[in-house]
Amino acid sequence: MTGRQIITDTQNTWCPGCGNFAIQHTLKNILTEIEQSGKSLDDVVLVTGIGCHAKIADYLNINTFYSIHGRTLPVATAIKLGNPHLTVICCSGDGDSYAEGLDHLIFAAKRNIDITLIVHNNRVYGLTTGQYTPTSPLGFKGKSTPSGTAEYPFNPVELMLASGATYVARGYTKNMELLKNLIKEGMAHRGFAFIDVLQICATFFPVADYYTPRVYELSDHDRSSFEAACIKAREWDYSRDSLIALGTFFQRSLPCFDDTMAVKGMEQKDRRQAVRDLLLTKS
Amino acid sequence: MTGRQIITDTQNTWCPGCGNFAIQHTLKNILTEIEQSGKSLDDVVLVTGIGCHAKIADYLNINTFYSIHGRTLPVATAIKLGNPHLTVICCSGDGDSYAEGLDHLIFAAKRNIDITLIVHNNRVYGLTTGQYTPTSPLGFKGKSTPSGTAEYPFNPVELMLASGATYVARGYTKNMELLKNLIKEGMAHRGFAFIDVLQICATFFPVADYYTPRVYELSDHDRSSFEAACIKAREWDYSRDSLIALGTFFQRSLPCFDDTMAVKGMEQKDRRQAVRDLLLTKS
Amino acid sequence: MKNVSVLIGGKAGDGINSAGALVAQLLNHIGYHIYLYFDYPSLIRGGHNFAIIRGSDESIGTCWKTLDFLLALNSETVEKHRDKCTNETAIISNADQVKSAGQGIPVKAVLAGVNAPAIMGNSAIIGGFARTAGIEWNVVEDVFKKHIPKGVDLNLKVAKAAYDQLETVHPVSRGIKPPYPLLTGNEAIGLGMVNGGLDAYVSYPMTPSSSLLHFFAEEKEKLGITVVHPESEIAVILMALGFAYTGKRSAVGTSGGGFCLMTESLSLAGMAEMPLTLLVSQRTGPSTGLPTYTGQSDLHFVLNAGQGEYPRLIVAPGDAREALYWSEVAMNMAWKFQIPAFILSDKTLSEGTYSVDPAAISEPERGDSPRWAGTAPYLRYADVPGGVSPLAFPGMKDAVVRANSYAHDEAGITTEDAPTVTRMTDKRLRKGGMLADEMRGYPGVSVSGIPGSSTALFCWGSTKGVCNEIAALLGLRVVRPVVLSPFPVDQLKEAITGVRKLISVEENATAQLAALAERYGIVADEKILRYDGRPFLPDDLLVKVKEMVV
Amino acid sequence: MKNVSVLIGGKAGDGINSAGALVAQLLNHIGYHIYLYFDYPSLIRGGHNFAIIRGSDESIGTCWKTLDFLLALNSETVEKHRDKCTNETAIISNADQVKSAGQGIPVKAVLAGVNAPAIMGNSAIIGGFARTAGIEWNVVEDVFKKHIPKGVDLNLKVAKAAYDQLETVHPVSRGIKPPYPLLTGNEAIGLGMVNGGLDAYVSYPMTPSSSLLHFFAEEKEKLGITVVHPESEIAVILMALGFAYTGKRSAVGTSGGGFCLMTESLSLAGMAEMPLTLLVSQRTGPSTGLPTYTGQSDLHFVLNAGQGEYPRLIVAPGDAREALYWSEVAMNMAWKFQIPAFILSDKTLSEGTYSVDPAAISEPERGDSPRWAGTAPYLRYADVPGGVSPLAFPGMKDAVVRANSYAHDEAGITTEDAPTVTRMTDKRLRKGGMLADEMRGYPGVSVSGIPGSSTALFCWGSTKGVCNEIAALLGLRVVRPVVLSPFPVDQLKEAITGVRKLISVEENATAQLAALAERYGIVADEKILRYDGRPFLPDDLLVKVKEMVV
Ligand SMILES: Cc1ncc(C[n+]2csc(CCOP(=O)(O)OP(=O)(O)O)c2C)c(N)n1
Ligand SMILES: Cc1ncc(C[n+]2csc(CCOP(=O)(O)OP(=O)(O)O)c2C)c(N)n1
Ligand code: SF4
Ligand code: SF4
Ligand SMILES: [Mg+2]
Ligand SMILES: [Mg+2]
Repeated sequence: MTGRQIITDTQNTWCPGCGNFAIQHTLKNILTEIEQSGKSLDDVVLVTGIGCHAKIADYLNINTFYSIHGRTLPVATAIKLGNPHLTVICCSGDGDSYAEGLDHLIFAAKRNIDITLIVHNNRVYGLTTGQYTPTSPLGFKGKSTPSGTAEYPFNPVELMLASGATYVARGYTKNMELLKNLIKEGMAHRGFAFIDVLQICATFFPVADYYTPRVYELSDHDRSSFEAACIKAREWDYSRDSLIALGTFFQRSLPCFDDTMAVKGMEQKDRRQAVRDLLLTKS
Repeated sequence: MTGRQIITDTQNTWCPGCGNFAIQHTLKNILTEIEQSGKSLDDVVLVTGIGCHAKIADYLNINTFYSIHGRTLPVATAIKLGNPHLTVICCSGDGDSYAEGLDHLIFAAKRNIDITLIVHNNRVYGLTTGQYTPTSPLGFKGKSTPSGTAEYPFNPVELMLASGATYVARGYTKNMELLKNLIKEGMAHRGFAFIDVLQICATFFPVADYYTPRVYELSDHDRSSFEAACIKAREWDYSRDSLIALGTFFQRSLPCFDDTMAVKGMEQKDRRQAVRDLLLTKS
Repeated sequence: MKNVSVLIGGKAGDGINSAGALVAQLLNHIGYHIYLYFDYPSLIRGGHNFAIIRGSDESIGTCWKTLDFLLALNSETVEKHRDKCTNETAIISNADQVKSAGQGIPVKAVLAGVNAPAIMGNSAIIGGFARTAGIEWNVVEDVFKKHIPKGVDLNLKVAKAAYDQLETVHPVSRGIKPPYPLLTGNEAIGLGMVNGGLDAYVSYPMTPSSSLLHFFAEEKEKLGITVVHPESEIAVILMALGFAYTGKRSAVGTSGGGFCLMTESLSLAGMAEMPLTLLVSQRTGPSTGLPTYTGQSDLHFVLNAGQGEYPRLIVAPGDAREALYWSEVAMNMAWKFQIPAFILSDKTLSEGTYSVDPAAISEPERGDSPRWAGTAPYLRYADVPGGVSPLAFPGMKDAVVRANSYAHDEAGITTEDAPTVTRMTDKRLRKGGMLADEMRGYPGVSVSGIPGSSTALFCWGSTKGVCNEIAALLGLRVVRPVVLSPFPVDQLKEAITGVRKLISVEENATAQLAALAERYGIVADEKILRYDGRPFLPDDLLVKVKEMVV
Repeated sequence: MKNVSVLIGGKAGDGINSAGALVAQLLNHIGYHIYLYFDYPSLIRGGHNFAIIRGSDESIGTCWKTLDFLLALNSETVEKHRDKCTNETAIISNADQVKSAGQGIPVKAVLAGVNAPAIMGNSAIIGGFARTAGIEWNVVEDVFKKHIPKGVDLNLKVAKAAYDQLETVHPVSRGIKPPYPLLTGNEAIGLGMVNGGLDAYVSYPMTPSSSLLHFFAEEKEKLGITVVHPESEIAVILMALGFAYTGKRSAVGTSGGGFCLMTESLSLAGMAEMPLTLLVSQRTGPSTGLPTYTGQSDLHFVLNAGQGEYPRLIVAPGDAREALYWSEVAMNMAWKFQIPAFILSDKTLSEGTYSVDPAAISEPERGDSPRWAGTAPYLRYADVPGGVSPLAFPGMKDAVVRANSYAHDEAGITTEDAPTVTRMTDKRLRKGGMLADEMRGYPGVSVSGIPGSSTALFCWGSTKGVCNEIAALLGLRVVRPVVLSPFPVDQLKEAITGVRKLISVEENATAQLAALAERYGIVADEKILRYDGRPFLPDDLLVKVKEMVV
């Protein structure tokens, strides 16, 4: 399909002011550019979890797998293994990828599967009306912790670096130009691209006034240096007050899981013959 | 019970030469010392997963919760919350804590729950007869990967540092003195103590000849320095050839989950009264 | 039957749920029994939310379709619910948003007049409603003072301004009963658990169970319970088992998808004989389905979940009062038999609000296992006659307490010995027999309506309310098993004595209760099924049942 | 019936399983039908392992208790299996370990004589067995050359040395059939999947399913399949769904505990209508239970797993030949109806070895869904009459392919609209009806033994072999549903026509098949249940059945 309408007619139900609009808009622009460059969007697949973020599956007019809470990554991994020609993007939530499905995140990084993960990190469970997530600041008062959490958040950027991710970046929904660059870079990167996006939740964690004066874009940063990446990653720990770096923390090139794992398929009649041959060895 | 026989009469079914014997022996010695110091073993609980390592639950004559594959840590966390007087130790496998149950590991670290985790890291699924685990070296030939894995291992020590663990150490079953010190330190540490133990699997990954010349004990190491810990942690990545540091990489003091989370219980009649009072507010 | 029905509707984020709760309290305070149904799509702002509040002079648990009052915060509300209005329906609307529908309240102006913020707009509508219905001002005052947590005075001013602007066009007569506590199903389940000795509640948010997590998180200090919201449902159930191991009564709450993740540890609870209470609140499936709508399609899943064979209790209360009672029973049975005990709810019950007559709350007998006498060695799985081994907990002097997921001997040590395996399996299953015996002493099958009728509606759970009303109208019997496992065959057979036509009424597509009863030779003659996520309404169900009874 | 039974036993780590396989091949090569049962505890070295190899002139699927040959690698073997020996039993033992039992082979000396390493000790025992049984040396040569991957010549030298030392004390007559392929149940299931078009197998190790993972990992290049062993069973099933979404036929394999973790995504497969083939191989539960022993206690769990309602196929083959056939059928039905299709196995079938007559392998018809015609817009969930929407896959020109776990419309866009929800639920359930129709064309209920007998054994799965033998001995009918969902009521009713006594024989504690049949008014008169992890043996079952038929 060329010249397709990239946004569906489905009624959008995000809250006014929600940062998800910025992510959708960014993806729309990127998809438009892909089409304009002569490539087909038929080869693009979007995989989502469940949550506010995941509604983007209904809103983008491309192939989508609207999966279940926490399970974006294994689905996406197999889609890439099943058809390596596809460009696979995941839109996941922080509840999704940092809580319920955290193990899949670390394994996706470890395996260096060639997909791009965009975490809509609003630091809250949006769709279930505002409970703390693993990146909520210490003391966050949500519906399941009305007197404040007792848990430090973890730092997903640091965790991804420790897990072997080959592209690690952070964006912000109020810096759409950078966001677009990061997602494009992530998609261009051969291997697992991780982008933590500080996404404003207008209803349950509207912290734009906190972020905006603190964020800055990484510059003079050597993205090939793991040590430099770690230092920058640790500057802000998702809880204490500090400046917040945006941009690409780290990138390197390693073999991809899809290259090493996928076995070439066979015609069905050849498979049947292979079974017959194998049976012969068993007598 | 004082002067108890610490090893049960249950028939031991570990392979000859298995590193689990060293861990069991170490725990036995530590338990004996606890008793000798006048404390009761009635307050010690051991939680295990499923696997060769977990058989230790049958062999030690203390309170045990022989749980299921991958789920050692949430059980242990709640035991500590349920009765903060208990000393809770987990014996877990690398399949357990690094694959099936990886998310629980990171959350236990993040929460700083006051338990001690000993990972019997033989870098293989022992009981299911030798498949690769997340810490098997790249290219490991196991039953599910006869032509070698396509995945880099992750580095559990690094991952724990990134997750906020407050005590991070590595031991080796062929250095029992150090092992004993680490476990004792871990138990004395208020908070989550993580000890990755390089445990020899005599049958499926008998790498003592590899480890022994490479291991060395950390000395002149400032365990309060996160940076120093990271550098030492990264020296060996569980795949490439290098020296292997043993000892305590990192330790710091933070509030514990059990201190902040547990709500004081109530007499049942007071609870009933509380319910009646609450009902009154609802009309 | 005297009835009054009020619908309040607007956008998600407009606070329809709390406004509905205030309307319910107004009707409560003028002497009505209450039922409130809250309908909302899965989104945070926008979309259409509505609550139907019904008052009646009898105890109720369902809405009625036609409305006496329509409270419209926006014009969509008027459009969407026109079909429920009659000539009698009084419409009270926000005149800023809704043009020319009934009595309009210029909400903005009202707020400006008393210098109140926009979020107090609903108070204007409620004040207007009170006046329209002829509810005395002091009732409004009482209700606001008791049930508005912050800024009562200003809210009262707003309400009064609207109150003074409107006319009493649809007066509602006063009932005679005193105000009763109004509880959602989940609150009732929670309080029942607490009465049953709950020490710790562990849950991961999932509609329609989440409101219990929120309720407990809010009230934990008052009730003396530890509340944990961990990383996943897998962690949830294992934590609950960890608590139980230390002797703490624990419970979990979830819905279908989260329950899936708990099944492996449910089986662990079965094997290790750990007491565990579970709220499973159903919504429309399969999979993510309709997260905020109701369903009764997980009965067979809950009956059979987890590998292997072990006894379990399943109760499906029909309203808040029953929820309070049966949740306490569930907690007690979990501990009396060291088994998993389920409270099987659904969105309708969990999030619906009901009047609970405090005098009608019955207190079941406390259930617990015997305690170990203290003579070592402690045998955690002592093969005693009834199958229920005495309990000890870690920390007790000389007890070596072993929980084990493997087949094990009496001490809890792993075994592969064939005769021991058989013996220990028999022991566990024996508890199932004991449980079935025990449950004979409880009202496991409810019979209501006209007990002598030869036509019976056969239902379970939250359809209690709607079935009872239909039965009253048509002179039918209602037979409703509350205990679903162990299945109360004898009680059920007795309950259907003389029934010639058994009509199964269920909110699923395959008649799951009917299928369960078939195993015991009880066959439903007709089936009325609804599976679009919406609860049966008396009006619709009436038509369908009528077709079958003539 | 001509029979020969051989038991070989020793410690875990002694290679009992491969030694047993060689013995089986020897009997195979002298013209017998084979069944091999392998018994081992859950440990890696030590303990006691044994294999019973039975040859027969008829097709078999069970052991016989009394032994013709006992091959003892250690003295424990002689002690543990003395009860199976008669005066006729020839004992061949490792004389270094076993004192004065039957014909001893001085294994160490034999090995030393030809300079062979210790791991070749089993070849000495096998050589000794061949001589004792009078199997010609060239048969041993053929079998070793074909089935020993490394060091055949030296192994043959070892075997020959032992062969030459012993006497033919218990000659075994030659059968007439040519050697057939010997397959474990899991291998047969795997090959059936491949015949059904398998592109990708995803699995996490769990006994007794793991051997299929290992088999596929070993043969993946030959068979052209991608094999993934990921972080957990949760990842396993979601990966399988990811593959299916791209049009690749995928399958997963697990056992009860791992299957629990798959239930949430099973429900996703139901809602999103993703084709999926699952091997669930049962072991003794609940929970970790007896990991290396058998059971049939997960039938109801698999029948009802996952929240919500959606059709599923469940087949329970009775031996390797059936496994080959039905696994292909399962794969085809998964794709024909876009549903989950289960192969329900157990340890006995999965890890038992069977002769499969290549001429008896039937090839079911290929099953697949129609493909999208290519005219946009593509409606992934087009509400077509049979309910099976045409498939397209991402990458196809102009297709926007949407899989969705929410209730959705025909395009796959989320919906909360009540009529659409009803319509789409009906569509999904309609596929269940179509599937049931389709399955009427398959031999869903097997009748064997004496079809005219009025007493029937009622069983399922791997007890096929043992029930058939008992039936032959006692002149009974055997009625065995192979398809368990959709339940083949009509076929079953026909199969039990004329039965006056129906005896359920199951390896669980609650008679799960009998309970399932009860729903359809078919009630077993008697039940014989075993649940200690060991399969029924004909000798024991005979006694129990006899008690009931006299
Ligand atoms: C197994 C399971 N547990 C819980 C839920 C309920 N649930 C739906 S969305 C969600 C959280 C979403 O949070 P996040 O991923 O951060 O997405 P957001 O809404 O913030 O974009 C939860 C817990 C579910 N659908 N499935
Ligand atoms: C849910 C589940 N999946 C799989 C298994 C099978 N299983 C038992 S032990 C084990 C691996 C154990 O590996 P590890 O934790 O490293 O322990 P080890 O045997 O090496 O000590 C597995 C996969 C299981 N018991 N439960
Ligand atoms: S709740 Fe937050 S994340 Fe969800 S739509 Fe509203 S603003 Fe966006
Ligand atoms: S298999 Fe390995 S880990 Fe397991 S008992 Fe043997 S040596 Fe130890
Ligand atoms: Mg979020
Ligand atoms: Mg291991």
